[in-house]
Amino acid sequence: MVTVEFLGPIGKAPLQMEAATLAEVAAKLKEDEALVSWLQKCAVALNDTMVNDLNTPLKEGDRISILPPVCGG
Amino acid sequence: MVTVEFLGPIGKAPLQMEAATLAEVAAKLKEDEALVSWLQKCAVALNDTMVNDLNTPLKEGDRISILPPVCGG
Amino acid sequence: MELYNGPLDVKEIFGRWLDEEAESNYGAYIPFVGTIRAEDGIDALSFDIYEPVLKAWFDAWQERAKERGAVVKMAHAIGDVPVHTSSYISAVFSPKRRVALELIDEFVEDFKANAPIWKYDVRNGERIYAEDRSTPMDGAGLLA
Amino acid sequence: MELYNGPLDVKEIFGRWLDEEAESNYGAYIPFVGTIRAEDGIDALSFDIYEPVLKAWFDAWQERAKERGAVVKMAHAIGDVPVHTSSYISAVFSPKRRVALELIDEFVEDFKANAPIWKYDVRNGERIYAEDRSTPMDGAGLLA
Repeated sequence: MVTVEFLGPIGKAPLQMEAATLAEVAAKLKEDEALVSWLQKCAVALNDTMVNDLNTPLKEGDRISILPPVCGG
Repeated sequence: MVTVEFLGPIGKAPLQMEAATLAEVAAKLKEDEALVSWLQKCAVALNDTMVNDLNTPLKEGDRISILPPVCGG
Repeated sequence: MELYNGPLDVKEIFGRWLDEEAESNYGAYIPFVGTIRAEDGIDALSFDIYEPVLKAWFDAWQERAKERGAVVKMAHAIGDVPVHTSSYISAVFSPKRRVALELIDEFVEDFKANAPIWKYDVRNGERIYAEDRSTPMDGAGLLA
Repeated sequence: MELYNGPLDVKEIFGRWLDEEAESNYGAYIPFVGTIRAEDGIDALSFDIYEPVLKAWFDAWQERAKERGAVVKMAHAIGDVPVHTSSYISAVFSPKRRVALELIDEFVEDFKANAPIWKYDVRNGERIYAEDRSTPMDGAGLLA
């Protein structure tokens, strides 16, 4: 199981799912229509490190963060 | 009569002279060999306004300032 | 990196950073102070921060600054920050002015683009995500 | 524009400028603080200033900043400024960060090139013109 958490304004409780890669996470998240428009503009962190590769392998207990558009300052 | 003053590190007392233009001031200053190397790198103000034209006409009482290379901050 | 609940004490932070580097022999110190503007009828802005990723972002910048002989510092507010108070201070110290002027620009711009901080307008007690002013982070869209 | 005999009280100046613009609705405040570095065995740097031309230079900058919706401020030391104390602070306030970041760079660089200020190294009580670090002003050589 991995955990997917939704940061800032997304306002959605964390999900737990079985997934071997980020591509599998993507497929599962897209089943929720409300998330599709967020996913287009969100970046992704794996265990608090930003990631850029859908083939990134996942292991038990991994934590995936979904980061919507930012505006600090 | 106009007055020529030498600012900062030049360390020279002001001069008074008759001159109708800045070109005439330049000619008189160049008679002093010690000034020649300064003049190459000095900018000029007339009554505290920076000037760039040798033909600038002068009038009685004008004050010409010779400004050597700067380094504020 | 310093995070505070509510507005920053700008003078305290500026002065303390100055003191921290008083003997470090840096010739240039450039802080950037961000203050909440009164506009569009807002009472305040409000901020969420994801601290672990912000810390990683800041640590990477600290390394980048070090390679150029410089130091960066940063403070940000969490939660509500009323109009005309400050939410953000960053700063660069470096031996020479050119590096400091270039770094503060790069540091502040990358902060705006990639620091994991979310901004909300606060109007009549309501907190509304400032979506139109927000920027997708580098790598956004990976899961789309 | 503020001129002081000896080192600047950096915290006082920073804080006072902050207070002066507290209600002006500027979103960005960027000061640049210049501090005397210990190098080449100097005890201090020392400065001569020609105030009338500096004032004209500063007033022209104030106008330029105004056209971009911004404000510039400046303080400089006259006479001796010991190592690790500050001789120079300039600052930009503007509604938005981009203008502030660009203006502080232009303002500080033009200051270095054209503010009528002369710098001397102070070593063992002797005051030596920092000729090698000095720049001829725009229009230099007119009388050569």
